[in-house]
Amino acid sequence: MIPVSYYLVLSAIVFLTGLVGVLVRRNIIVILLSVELMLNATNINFVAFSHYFNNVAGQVFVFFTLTVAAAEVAVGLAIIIALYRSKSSINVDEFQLLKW
Amino acid sequence: MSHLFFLYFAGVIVATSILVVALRNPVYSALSLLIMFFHVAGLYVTLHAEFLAAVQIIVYAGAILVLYLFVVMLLNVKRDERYHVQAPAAAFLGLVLLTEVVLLVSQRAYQTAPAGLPAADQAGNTETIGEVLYSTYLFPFEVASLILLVAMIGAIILAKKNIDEC
Amino acid sequence: MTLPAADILAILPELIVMGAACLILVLDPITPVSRKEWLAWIGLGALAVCAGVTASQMGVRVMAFSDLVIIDPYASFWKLLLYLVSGLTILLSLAYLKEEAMHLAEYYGFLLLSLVGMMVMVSAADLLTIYLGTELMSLSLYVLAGIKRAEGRSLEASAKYFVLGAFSSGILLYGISLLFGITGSTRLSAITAAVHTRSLDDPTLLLALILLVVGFGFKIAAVPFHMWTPDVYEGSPTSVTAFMAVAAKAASFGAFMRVFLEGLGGLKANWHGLFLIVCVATLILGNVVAIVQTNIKRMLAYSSIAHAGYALIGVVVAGHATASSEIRSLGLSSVMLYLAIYSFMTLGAFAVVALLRKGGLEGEEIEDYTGLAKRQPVAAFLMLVFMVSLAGIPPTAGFIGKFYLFMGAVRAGLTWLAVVALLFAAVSAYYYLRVVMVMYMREPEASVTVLPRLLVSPPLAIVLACALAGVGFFGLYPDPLVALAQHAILALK
Amino acid sequence: MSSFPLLTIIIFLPLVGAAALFFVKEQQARWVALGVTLADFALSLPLWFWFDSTTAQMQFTERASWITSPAINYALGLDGISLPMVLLTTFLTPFCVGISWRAIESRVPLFMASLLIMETAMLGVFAALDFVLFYVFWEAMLIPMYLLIGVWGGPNRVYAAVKFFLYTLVGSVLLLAAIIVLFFKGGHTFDILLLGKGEFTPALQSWLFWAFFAAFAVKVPMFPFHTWLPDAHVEAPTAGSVILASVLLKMGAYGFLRFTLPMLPDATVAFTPIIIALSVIAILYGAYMALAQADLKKLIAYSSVSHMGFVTLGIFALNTQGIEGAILQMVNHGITTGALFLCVGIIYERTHSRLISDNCGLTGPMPRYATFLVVFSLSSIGLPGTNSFVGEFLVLAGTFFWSKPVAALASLGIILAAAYMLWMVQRVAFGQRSEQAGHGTIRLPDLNLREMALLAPLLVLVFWIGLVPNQVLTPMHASVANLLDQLDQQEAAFARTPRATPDAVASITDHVSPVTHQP
Amino acid sequence: MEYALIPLLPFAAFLILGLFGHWIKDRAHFVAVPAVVTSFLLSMLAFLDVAGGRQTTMPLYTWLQSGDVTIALGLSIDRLTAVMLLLVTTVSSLVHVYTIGYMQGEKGYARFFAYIALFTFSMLMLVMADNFLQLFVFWEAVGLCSYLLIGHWYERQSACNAATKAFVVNRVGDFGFLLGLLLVLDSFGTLDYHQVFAQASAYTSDTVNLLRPFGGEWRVSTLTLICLLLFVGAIGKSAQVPLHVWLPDAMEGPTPISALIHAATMVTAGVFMVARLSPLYNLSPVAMNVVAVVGGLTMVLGATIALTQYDIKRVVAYSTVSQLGYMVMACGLGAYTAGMYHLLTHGAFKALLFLGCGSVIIALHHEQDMRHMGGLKDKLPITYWTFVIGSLALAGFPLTSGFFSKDDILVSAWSAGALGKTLAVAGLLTAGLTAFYSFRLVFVTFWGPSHVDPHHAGHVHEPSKTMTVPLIILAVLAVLAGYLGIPQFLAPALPGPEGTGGHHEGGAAAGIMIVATLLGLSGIAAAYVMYVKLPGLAESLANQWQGAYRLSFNKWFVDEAYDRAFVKPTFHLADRLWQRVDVGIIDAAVNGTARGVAWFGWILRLIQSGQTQHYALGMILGAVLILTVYLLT
Repeated sequence: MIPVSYYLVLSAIVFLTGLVGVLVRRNIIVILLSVELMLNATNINFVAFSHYFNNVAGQVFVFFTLTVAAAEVAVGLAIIIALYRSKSSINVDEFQLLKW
Repeated sequence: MSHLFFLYFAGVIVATSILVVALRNPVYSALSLLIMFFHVAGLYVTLHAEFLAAVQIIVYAGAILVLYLFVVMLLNVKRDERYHVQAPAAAFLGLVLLTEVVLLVSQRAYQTAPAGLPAADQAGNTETIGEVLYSTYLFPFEVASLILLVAMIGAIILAKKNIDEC
Repeated sequence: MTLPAADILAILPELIVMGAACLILVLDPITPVSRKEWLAWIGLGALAVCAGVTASQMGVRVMAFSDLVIIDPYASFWKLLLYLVSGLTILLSLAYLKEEAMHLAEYYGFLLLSLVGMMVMVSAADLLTIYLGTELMSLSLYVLAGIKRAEGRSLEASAKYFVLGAFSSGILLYGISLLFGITGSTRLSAITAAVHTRSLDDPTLLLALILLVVGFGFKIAAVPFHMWTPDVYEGSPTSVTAFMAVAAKAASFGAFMRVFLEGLGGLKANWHGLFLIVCVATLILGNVVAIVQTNIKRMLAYSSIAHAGYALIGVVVAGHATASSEIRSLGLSSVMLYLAIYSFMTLGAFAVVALLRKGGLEGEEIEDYTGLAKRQPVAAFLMLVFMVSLAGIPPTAGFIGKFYLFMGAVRAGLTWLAVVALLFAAVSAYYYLRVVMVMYMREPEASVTVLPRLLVSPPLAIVLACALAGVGFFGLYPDPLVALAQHAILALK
Repeated sequence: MSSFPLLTIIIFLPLVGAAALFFVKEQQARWVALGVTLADFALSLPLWFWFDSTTAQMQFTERASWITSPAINYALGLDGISLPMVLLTTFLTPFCVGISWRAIESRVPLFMASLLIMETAMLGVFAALDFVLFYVFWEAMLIPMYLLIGVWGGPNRVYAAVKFFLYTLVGSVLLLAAIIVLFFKGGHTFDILLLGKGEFTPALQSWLFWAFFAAFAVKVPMFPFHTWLPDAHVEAPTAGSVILASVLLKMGAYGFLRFTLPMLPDATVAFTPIIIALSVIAILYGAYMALAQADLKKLIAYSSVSHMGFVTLGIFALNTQGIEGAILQMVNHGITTGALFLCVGIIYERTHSRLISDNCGLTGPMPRYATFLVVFSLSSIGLPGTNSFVGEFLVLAGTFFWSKPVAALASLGIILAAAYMLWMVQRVAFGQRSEQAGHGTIRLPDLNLREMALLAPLLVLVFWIGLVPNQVLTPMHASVANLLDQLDQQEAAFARTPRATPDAVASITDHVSPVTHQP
Repeated sequence: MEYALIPLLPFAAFLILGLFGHWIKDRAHFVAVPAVVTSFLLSMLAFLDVAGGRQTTMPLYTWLQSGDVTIALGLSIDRLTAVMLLLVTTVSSLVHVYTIGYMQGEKGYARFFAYIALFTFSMLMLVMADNFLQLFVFWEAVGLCSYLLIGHWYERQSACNAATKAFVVNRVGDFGFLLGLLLVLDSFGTLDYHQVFAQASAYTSDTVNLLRPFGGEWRVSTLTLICLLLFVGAIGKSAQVPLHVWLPDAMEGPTPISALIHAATMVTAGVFMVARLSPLYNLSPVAMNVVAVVGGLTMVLGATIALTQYDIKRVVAYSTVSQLGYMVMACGLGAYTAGMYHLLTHGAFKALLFLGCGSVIIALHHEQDMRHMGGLKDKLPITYWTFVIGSLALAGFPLTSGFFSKDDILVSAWSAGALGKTLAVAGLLTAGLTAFYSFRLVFVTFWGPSHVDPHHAGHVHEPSKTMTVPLIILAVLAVLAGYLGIPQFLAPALPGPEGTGGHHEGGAAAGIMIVATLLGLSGIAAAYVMYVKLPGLAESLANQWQGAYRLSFNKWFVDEAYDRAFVKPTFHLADRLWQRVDVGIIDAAVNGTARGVAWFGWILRLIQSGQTQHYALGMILGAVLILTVYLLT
């Protein structure tokens, strides 16, 4: 029996990797990939807890998270395409019309 | 045995997730994410969440990532030459946060909480979840459907070339 | 699988709005461009029906859908407010979209779907529901923010909002997962019970708490999680900005207070100090940076940050460690009152901004308002009233809102907080009055053509009239609103 | 009569008038405003005649619930302290309309509406018996005043308007905090009369005192919170200056009388020396400032600082003469300084300059004008026979009973007042006009009928109060006595300066000899 | 009750002229003169009444009532008042008549009459006051009239300056008066003369601790303080050292005004006040001594300055200062009757001298410099002779009124202790100087060769009857006033302090009379020698005693000293305070705060870089900070 903390540490590492990824990558697609990392980390948590509580609620949550992630990706990629059309770039740090 | 599995999956997951962030080429990032998804699915199997493992592969690997790759290809994105200027600060913060989070989450022994729902481990994980989704979680399920609706139409609206086309 | 009628009845408003949204989306392709406006009226009709339903639910407190949804006066209060705000936003959009030559019936569909998300948020009794509601709201808003695709700023706003929104929801979700791990449930009631038995310095609980603060802080635009606000508010279409500034903020506050005061109420002692600091930081930053803004939407964005700071005073009061039930109810009701009043005045202000929008950038830079009082006396006067109200000067409703907040602060022994807030209210007067100054005290440039009469469409007139009436009426006679808010929080334990 | 809402009608009639102004044309706006203000004045006259000066009770009271939770009432009433202020307000507003007849040419309805809203707010401040209601009126006048200064003011008007607004707003936000604290500490009520009976610990009183002080001192304005005043006065249109000087400044002093003294007796007594010191500084400092000014309005503005110093001095002398003198001085300052601003406005209409150097030797071309100017200036320096003398005398008497050296210092202000005022008069009214180059082209017709009608009533009042001050003083007696009683009853911890009652004389002039005297 | 008309008639005249002067214009004297003359007649009645032993008090109305302070206005006529009424109405009537001629054709004719009518009213009210406050009110009111009348020719810059100066200097005096009055109110609880006097003796040992509110201890006798403070008022009004500077400048006003206000009536108000309050002064030896010394100083100083002035009116003005010094000194030495006596006689002859000056000035078309006169005695005989009579009276020539009154003062002084003797000697010497300068005036103006501007020289002629008749009447009075028994009339009303007054040492009295006469005569002789016989002598003497001459000619540099010590520093300070404190500190702090907030805003605004990832970093930074803080605490 693997202790829950193992999963938690794993998910924490993945989560923070994703988080750092959002902060350091300029390519908006990779940023979205990093967000996926964060969501996956969350999912690992839920599933692990669900397993250890021996209750299905966590798994259900993951199911919904997956759904939301899919939806986010759809919208996000649509925005990216639209942006690329108008600015020919998907580097986030080049979107600076709005500032100050 | 279970430890071995865990260590394998965990190792690959960590490694691939770092690669996702570290690799300069978005395509490679996406591909390492794909590997990571598979291993997460494997982890789910070890945790007796077979349904989720399947969904993980079908939805994430099968749909989401393909979408990503599609867009990457579509936009013909070049190699990302450099990280964002704030990368060192972000990395430092990430490390600090990591230390703190790991400290916090590992300090605590997690006990089994009283379960009000069907046990997850029993045979037929998929049926259980399905039943719960259509009874207890009916309402969120409906909301999720709306979210998908929004995503669908929203994506169309945002991505289509000319608004007045349809 | 059976669906109890009671459950359906409980979420009837959500269903109606959803139905209306779907109807609009379905009818959209088959409606000729010239008649797309009609679809908006479907939404308005739905809202009117919902208002009736929710009003009839005002007295009840029921749990539905296996305790995932709660219908109580607290939720009903927010819902009523949201209907009103959404209704006014739809009216505002009718005028605005026409001006922008955007004939998009989907727009109204998304508005209504977003509203469903908000409604789910405020009547959620489970973190899962809250999360889904938030996502529904946010996703719709991402789309709405970018709906003016022709304009780079709109898309950029959308992208920024989306990236940061996804990021923050990831953080929020991680917090929820940890909370789930600690309490074994995502039900607020279960969390309440579990938290009460936990020691206050449980490390993971602390982490979960802070991650939740980040997630919700982002939604309500509290410092330091506010930074998306100015950019997004500036870039989004004005009607969407108004909707975000008002409805999204109200719904977020509704959910936020339910989570923290009800679910995590046992940890008051832990988060009270945190919110105090966030509250003061928000007050200061919002007000101070607003001073140097030149774009009115951006200025209003900072103002909305500042107002979130004011509203947080009520949260701090309600969460005060030694708060008796009286203080708690004072704090809560004052937040609700404040956000209701804030909705009127902010919507009003955005409506004026929309009113003056005449293609290009006009109506967005504060300089564009130069001499408005001569060109458009009525518009200038309306703006004057809204600005004065935002500054919290009697006899407008803005004063009443602040007054109740400060009452709470003083009652909770946080007189210094009230004083700080008041001083920054004085600072805020500077930038609100700058708008008045530009409108009234500068001569219009000769090159600007004097418009014959105010070209105000009937829907916009209704919006302005409602906002003005709200600001004026509740400034002079806030009793009904106060009573409603106080009634609403009786149900909240 | 008690059922007839006379006060409400008086207070809100101008507001109704302001609303009506949105529907009339430019020229009509003037007449409507004049009619409304005159009607309001006419309505307020019965207050004077029906006022029962034998009692300290609030009169013409009205009370209705406004907000239930917390209980905030729409409560109005007048006593001997507020009655003169209300009448002063209703009396002076028509003059503001009158002086703006020609001076204001753009956006007349808005201007008149602002004036009328100001009137409503000012009257409300003086009549409110509920602290929140008071505060609402108190703040409500910021916006119209802001507009008055900022829209129709001089070249630097925006700066002045913003300065006025922020200065007074910052002051009054602390007042709001104090009001709320009072509510919770004073038995959950905003009723001014009840709060006046409440007892608060000395420590709390100290805090509240300074919070009140911030609001009232800025409004008065007391040194060193006065710098908004010269700017506001200089830039404001004449009507704005008149309102500002005549009524707005009084609200600070009124606040001290209505709130600080009865509610915070201990703190009042404890901090009296500080306030007195600030008052004396204001008197002398304001006078010095006035000496240094080259701008007529600035000079009068600084003289206001000096004169209002007398008012606060009198209030904090904490005896009958001081307080009655202060109230009377408030009225006097309203009339006299108002009149002086009218005078400046009249000349500004002709020469378009407020500089003393541009307005020399006016007696030649405008003898009537010069006469008025001289008389009002003399009133301003407190010449006996004019109104200000009575006020200043009573204030100084009251101060003298409190402390002789302080009174002596304050009296120096009278010398300085003579210096700056007469020097101004000498330059403006006297001297030879033709010596000034480049003024030949400006026509200087003497006062026309309208301007005469504006100044003459004020002139009459100057002498009426100066010669029969008792008529104005009598209504105050009971209220002031009551106010001092309240101070006496509540304040116990501090050794107080006895008042100049025949018995108290003994303790002021220390008897060395055993001889006692019976007057 | 009809005596209320005495002041009210001039007041009515003022009102009529003030309101309708625009229409009345040149007919103004038809309003003013009858009013004042009637007033004069009523004063005669009143005088006779009082002489018959009847004192009148007429309460008018309660002016002011606040707390325990009640002040009623009233009129009271006693012996002191009666003679003052007579003096005021007499001189006023004559001046009114004189004015008709003097101001003929002037632009402000009606205005001028209005002002002097107002002045007459105020002065009458002042002398009839029955309480301190009323005294003070009209004390200031006469000051106002003086201000208005000095500035009558408002287009003349010097006149305006003089008017302002007069008012402000008087204000300095009134400042003391007001404080004294407040101290009376504070100590006695009333301002009524009779009540105060009745209680006064009970207060002799009362003290005031001036430092009480500051925790210190500085005890001063209450009565002394009262008397001294009130005397500050007298110093201002009666042009005593050091506040005498306004009076000579006041000569910028029309000459009738100089006669009425700045010679006969208003400036004597200080003397009147001290006499009126003699029951108080008698109780305070210290105050008395101060009064006497100030009077003595003024007496000498005025005379020394008058020696060298060239402006005809200024000479007379400084002589007035000097003579006022005599009166004040007399009062200070307890010889109130002597002081009042001299006041009355001085009123007559000084008014005469001023009016005489006036007619010279008018004849020479507003020429006031003595150096441009001379040889006028044949062209202006009436003026000349009346002027000589006035000068004789001023010089104390035997058998003129001035002789009696001055002598009375000197004799009283001699009998008033050591201080009195010192002052008496000074008084004697001053008498010599007085004789010298008054006849210097006569000789330079009327004798010798003519230095008159040739433009006007041809048509210099005696002015109209309205001007000469008053001169003649006053000349008669200047002689006769000494025989009216005024001291005897006043004596019962003005008892000196115990131990002084009343008992003149017969021998000494005679001696002083002789010495004074001799000094006077030698002064006249010296003037004759220097200005008629040896015209160059004056100049050579002046060169020889250059220091003294300059001191005298430049009025002891008092004006310059004030300018340096008070006026310039005040304006300088005002300007500095304004620039440095108001603008430099207070306003700078206010604006600085505003700018600071805006600057803060600019800085914070820069954080909003527009970079999405910065925002995300900000969020995380916030979270890390919060977390760290929680972990550390």
